[in-house]
Amino acid sequence: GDDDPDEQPATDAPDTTSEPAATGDAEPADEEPDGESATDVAEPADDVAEPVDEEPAEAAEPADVGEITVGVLVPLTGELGEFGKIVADAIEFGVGEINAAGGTRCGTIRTVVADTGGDAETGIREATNMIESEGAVAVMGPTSGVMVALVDLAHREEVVIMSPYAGTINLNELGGNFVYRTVSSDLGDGAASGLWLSSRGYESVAFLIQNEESTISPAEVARDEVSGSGIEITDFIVYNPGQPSYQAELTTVLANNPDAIFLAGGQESGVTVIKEAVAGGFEGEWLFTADLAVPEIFDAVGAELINDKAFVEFADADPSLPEFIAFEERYDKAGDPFAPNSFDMITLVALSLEAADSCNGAGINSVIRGVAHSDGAEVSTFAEGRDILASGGAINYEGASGPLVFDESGTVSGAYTIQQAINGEWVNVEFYPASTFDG
Amino acid sequence: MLLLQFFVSGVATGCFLILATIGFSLTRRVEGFLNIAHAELLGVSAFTTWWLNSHHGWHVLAAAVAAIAFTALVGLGIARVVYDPIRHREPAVLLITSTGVAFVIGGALHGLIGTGIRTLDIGLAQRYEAFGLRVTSHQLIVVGLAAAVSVSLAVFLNRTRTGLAIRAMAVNPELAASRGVNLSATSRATWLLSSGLAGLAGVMLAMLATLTTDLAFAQILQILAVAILAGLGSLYAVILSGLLVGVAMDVSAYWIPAGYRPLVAFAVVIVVLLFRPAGLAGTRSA
Amino acid sequence: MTLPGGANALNGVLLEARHISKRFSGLQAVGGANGLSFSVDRGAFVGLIGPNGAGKSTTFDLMSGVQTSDTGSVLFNGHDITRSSTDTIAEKGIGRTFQTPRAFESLTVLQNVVAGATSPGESLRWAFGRSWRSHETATVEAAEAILRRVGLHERAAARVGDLSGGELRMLEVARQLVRDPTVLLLDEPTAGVHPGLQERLAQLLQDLHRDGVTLVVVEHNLHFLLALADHVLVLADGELLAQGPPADIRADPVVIAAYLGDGDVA
Amino acid sequence: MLLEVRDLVSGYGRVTILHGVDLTVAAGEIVVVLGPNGAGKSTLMKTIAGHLRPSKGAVVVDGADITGRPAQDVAAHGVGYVPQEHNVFRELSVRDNLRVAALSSQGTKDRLEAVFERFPILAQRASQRAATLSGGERQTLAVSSALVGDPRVMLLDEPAAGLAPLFIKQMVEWVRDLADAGMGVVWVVEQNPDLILAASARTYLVEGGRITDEFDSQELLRPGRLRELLLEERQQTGSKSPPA
Amino acid sequence: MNWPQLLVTVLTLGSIFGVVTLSLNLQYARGGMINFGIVAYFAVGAYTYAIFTQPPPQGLDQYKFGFGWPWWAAVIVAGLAALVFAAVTGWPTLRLRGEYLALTTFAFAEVFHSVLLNERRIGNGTVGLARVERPFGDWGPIEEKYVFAGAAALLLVATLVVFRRLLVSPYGRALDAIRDDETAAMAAGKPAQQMRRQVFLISAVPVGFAGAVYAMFTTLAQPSLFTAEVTFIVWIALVLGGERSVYGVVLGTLGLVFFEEIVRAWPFETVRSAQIAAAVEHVVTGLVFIAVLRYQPFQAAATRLRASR
Ligand SMILES: Nc1ncnc2c1ncn2[C@@H]1O[C@H](COP(=O)(O)OP(=O)(O)OP(=O)(O)O)[C@@H](O)[C@H]1O
Ligand SMILES: Nc1ncnc2c1ncn2[C@@H]1O[C@H](COP(=O)(O)OP(=O)(O)OP(=O)(O)O)[C@@H](O)[C@H]1O
Ligand SMILES: [Mg+2]
Ligand SMILES: [Mg+2]
Repeated sequence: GDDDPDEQPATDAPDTTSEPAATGDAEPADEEPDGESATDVAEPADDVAEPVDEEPAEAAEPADVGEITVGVLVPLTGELGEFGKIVADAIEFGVGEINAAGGTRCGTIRTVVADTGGDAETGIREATNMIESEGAVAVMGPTSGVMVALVDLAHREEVVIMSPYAGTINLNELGGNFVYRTVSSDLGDGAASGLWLSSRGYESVAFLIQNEESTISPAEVARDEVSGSGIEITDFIVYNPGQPSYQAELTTVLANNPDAIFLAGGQESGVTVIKEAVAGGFEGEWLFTADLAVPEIFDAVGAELINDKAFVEFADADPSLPEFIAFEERYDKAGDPFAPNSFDMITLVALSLEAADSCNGAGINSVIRGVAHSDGAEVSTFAEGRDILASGGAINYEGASGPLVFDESGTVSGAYTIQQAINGEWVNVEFYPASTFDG
Repeated sequence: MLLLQFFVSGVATGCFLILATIGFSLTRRVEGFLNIAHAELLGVSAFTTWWLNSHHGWHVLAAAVAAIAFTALVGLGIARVVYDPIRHREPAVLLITSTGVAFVIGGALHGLIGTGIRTLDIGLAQRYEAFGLRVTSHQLIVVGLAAAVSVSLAVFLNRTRTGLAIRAMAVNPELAASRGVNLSATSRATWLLSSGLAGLAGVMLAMLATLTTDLAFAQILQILAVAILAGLGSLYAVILSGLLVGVAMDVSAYWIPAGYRPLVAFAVVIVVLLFRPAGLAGTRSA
Repeated sequence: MTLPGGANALNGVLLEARHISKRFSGLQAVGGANGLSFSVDRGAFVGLIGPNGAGKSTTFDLMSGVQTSDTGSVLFNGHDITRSSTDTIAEKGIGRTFQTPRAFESLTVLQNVVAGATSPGESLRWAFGRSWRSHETATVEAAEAILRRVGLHERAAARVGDLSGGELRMLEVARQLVRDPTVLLLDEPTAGVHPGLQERLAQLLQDLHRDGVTLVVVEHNLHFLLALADHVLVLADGELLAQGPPADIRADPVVIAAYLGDGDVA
Repeated sequence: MLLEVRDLVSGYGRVTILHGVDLTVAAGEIVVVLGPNGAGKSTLMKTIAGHLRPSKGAVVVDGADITGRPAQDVAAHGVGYVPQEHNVFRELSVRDNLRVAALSSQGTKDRLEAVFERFPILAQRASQRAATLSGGERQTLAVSSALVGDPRVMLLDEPAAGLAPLFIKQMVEWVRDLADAGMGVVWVVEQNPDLILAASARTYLVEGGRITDEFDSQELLRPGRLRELLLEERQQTGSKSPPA
Repeated sequence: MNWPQLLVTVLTLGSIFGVVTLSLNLQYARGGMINFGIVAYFAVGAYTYAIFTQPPPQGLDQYKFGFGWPWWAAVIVAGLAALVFAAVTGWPTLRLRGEYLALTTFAFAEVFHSVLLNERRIGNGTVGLARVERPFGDWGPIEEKYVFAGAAALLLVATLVVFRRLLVSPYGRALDAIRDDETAAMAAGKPAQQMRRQVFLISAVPVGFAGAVYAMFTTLAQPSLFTAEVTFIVWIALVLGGERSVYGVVLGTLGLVFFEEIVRAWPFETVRSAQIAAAVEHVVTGLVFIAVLRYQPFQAAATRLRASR
């Protein structure tokens, strides 16, 4: 008897797949991900962006609608709570600017904020709530695992989801339609790390990788890069976080005594590993990943242990960009990791609402690529963009985190910074602009 | 040699597990249920230590003693308010209630402490080398404490009046009362003791690890593994089983990827239980 | 189960223990040096007595599959059941009670007795159907009749947790009676049972005996047992100390020294 | 009076089992409690021992009113109790069972030695878990444990159930010795009453939650008297007598 | 508050988890087996469904198998896979008792989780399998989410009916006897081992189905969805509902999911308030558990429900 209920809708199933296609030609491509179709996605989407310029004034709804809701779905608890807060704060700042400038054509922006704790199921339930009950047209800020879980929901509900830090390579395939990110893929991180490790003249390097998608895949890229340049990889250890001590993981690393350790881990495990490695006699250099790129690390570890010897690699805005400098002047926490990316995210959404012909997710989705990148006028704030759009022009948003060009998977290519621990502070020592990895 | 080094770190891992589990096992034995909130008590103690040490500049020893005492009292208070009124109910009800308690403590800790990492204001561990093997002062402290706690608990339970009363109450509280055991005093002693042991383990956690509010609860799985392997309610077997799990986990890293360490812990549990269906201490036949 | 030969017909050996033994860490509970051997004739009423810790209950355990003999074998109807599981042995027709009553706590008194019987609805194949219902009605009737026989009919709907010590013991017996066993092993059926009820129990056992049920009864209450049994086995330290008709046993000086004391109890 | 029970009413939850029981025990006296199954004998013991709270009446030990006090207080007033069921600590060894019982008194070692001397079988089994004892061994341990605590009043609920005749004799002897030294004993008995009756002074008959009669125990020992009494009682309870 | 949405989520998730709780109830309350690794059977269902419906690997995929079967076939296979998994894990563990069984099953689940996490050829490791097929579409005027919720509820009702049928039969009584006292039950001719095994296997099947539906719901099969926390939640639901009654169990599960949803239904408009709410939510959840277990409202409700029938 268990199957009877399910059989009925079976006949309806094909409808589901064809239905979202109504919103954009891009959709069917998702159904047959056979490699080439990925490129198909980009073109129609770009096409969609163009007609927008022609009919900007044709507002489907009156401008005095009052409020338009966007969801902020970030981890406020759990391992990534720290980052979730940075993102949510930066979005809040962006919303403040937008509303101060009079809000969008669809009304002033209202945010609803929820904590995922990094949990995919919670993410789905909260997002559903935001969309169904609060009427959110976009959901911003999920971490990788949650983001992946939301892809289908985004398509079903025709709501845009965006993340400023979900680097997962999974999205390299899943993203592109309703799903965007203002950060580059993890693969770029790996490449940058690899480049840096290869350039230091080490003879041997050990890899200590926290058992997570977002750390393993870039680490594998880095490993290929490093071993490709003839450096010996003494260990490639994937460990589980949440342990009181990581002695077992460190045993062989310390025995092999490499010139450097590439540590791709969270703060909790990272700090313990660093302390235990140094206590265990390790005197070489370190390369950390984004999670450790915060000043608290110096307190937690003891600055003297890592001064001069430690480096950190993370996706970063180009600090020399005028847009970033301008942002930094307005927002005092602009230097926090992913703050510019988050600001860009909300600004893009707001501008897309201006450009679209309807005040919903489908509208945003149909224009966002064009807003982010076109032959139009370069703008870097909401107010500038809105004015140009209102006068019928096209815009090209240049974000605080970079120029923001979405590729077919809705991902931007990014730049990377290497910082060094000097006197208890992270100091820039190297910058890899996005162009570094083009070849 | 490398293998021996793994063994050394396994012993230290095991000793931490012993410390974390022994109080849990005591509660299981006397109160008859798996007190999931035990793990959160580790957190209470760890953060109390941190707060006194890093925030108020107490010496770490003083902070530790205060934290242990505080945790013992917290444990006792929870028992009075939450567990006592539902004592007569099935163990499953108490177990789930303790999960509720864990939520409350976890949420409160999170509310008070917030995200981010915390470390004690103590120096880096000292390193000692002998016969080509390396140990740190922290590892030695953990091992020493585990040994001391195990021995004194064994002596306490077997040689002292309170200890005997605790064991009697564990088996049959009604009869114990008729044999003159003061139930409320004994229960109080048990909670103070088991929570105090959680406190001690929490101090060790603070010493070894980088604290986050989730870290303490992350230990519950291994605590369960060790407790079950020992044979629930047996305290001596906890020592053996803690060492077994610790050594197996760490030594396994010699052959298989470290990511599989938790798997090893539980594989050991499965294998042992298949041969000894009531745990290492098991006297009950299937 | 009634035998054509009528009451007390001895049609040869029904249950036999051959050199069985059981050892618990360092203690030979049953069997002594050479293993314990004895046999029970079909339709017999055998008393099994002996000092505390002699191994009587353990012997029952070995015969009913609750524990497995270290050596030797147990034969029932000529079949080796030494290593059979408790439930298959029970299905073969050996019923037993436990010295400490073991009731099913979550069932009522009546359901406890009904659960003693085996219903076709207990197999997964039939459970979903309804064909077991008629059988069920019959079992419930049988169970009610048995409850009346052991004096528990008024408590049929009670939770077993509410029973007094003596009532529980009668329930233990009732649960086996509903199975119509060929052999019934009773472990101290009168312990804690009031003398009035003891007489009723004696009557019941006599009836069963007359119906041809083979009985093996462990008892310290010799008033009760020796009046009923037609053969007595005396166990001491796991070994057979003596056996014979009740009168001989009562007079046996060895038995008196090991078990009875002055002998005035019996 | 060492133990005085006045008009005791008690039961389980809303079910009242005892409907006003009066009973007294003097120092040095063994009183027997007889009655059919389910009459409320165990309920009476449990209530005196503090495992059940009476809804009415009083329990007085040596002048101290202990009505409704928890079991541990009752024990502290010198009342020892051997329940009918669950009367040993199953998971503890025989020796630890006895040690717990001796907790509240001095000279544990000597007391244990005395028990082991009286019942060598317990000495043999000293480190065996109580759960694995034979039925009779367990009863022996239960009674021994209660006696080790040196109580002034002893409540024994069917202590001889499952005991071999030889053991019953030893146990009666021991209890008699202690009673002679001033202990008061309430002994609930069903099976084999003769031995205990011989050692006791008075017998209470409990039926339907009331004391329906009181006898001189020696009188009950007259051949046939007990049987007469029980038959009479059976007619009272109205059960069908089995066909002879 | 958007009640239809709230109810639809409660119905969908409540039904999915309700099936799992019911199966646990059968295993525990009737079979006397504490399965603390129930999440593994759930995960087996979800992964099986994902693997059997997904296309063969390509691009960055690390998984090795993808069969592209129709969804209904994959659901059936998910149930079977859970059955097989139960047979494999039950074979060595079922002779254990009580909490030992609990922890061995728990250990199995952890081992399984660890394998999913580290063995990337099964389901892409930590990444998991995304965009799992969600078969239902709008059904006439009825929106897809209602159809989906209805399907989930149907699975729950079907499970309930089948289990109840089993439990009111003598089979159920024999199970009770075995749980109460295995030795005594065997002495009454009950094949305890065999029946326990049967119950363990039977109850795994709906869990497999529920896992498949859950994979559809989340469109994801990822290790992080199948942590011990799921086991805890289901157990909490079971105990909240009062583990002796099937209605209580269902009510408990629905109540728990409802509670989880209702605390989320309040929109927080600022980061600060959301942050406070996140911490408070844990505390409140914990307090509610404690209170519910103390006063047992679901159990009482279930008793009334039964009495009124
Ligand atoms: N699991 C066990 N471990 C150790 N010893 C045991 C175990 N089970 C039984 N014994 C011992 O085996 C002996 C025989 O026990 P059994 O129960 O068969 O005696 P019994 O003849 O029935 O005595 P009683 O008349 O007192 O019931 C006892 O001395 C008992 O202590
Ligand atoms: N826990 C309980 N809850 C409810 N009723 C109970 C409980 N225990 C006993 N009873 C009932 O109380 C009555 C008296 O029981 P009690 O145990 O006092 O009898 P008893 O005289 O000791 O009998 P026995 O000689 O069989 O031990 C009986 O009818 C019994 O069913
Ligand atoms: Mg016996
Ligand atoms: Mg009684």
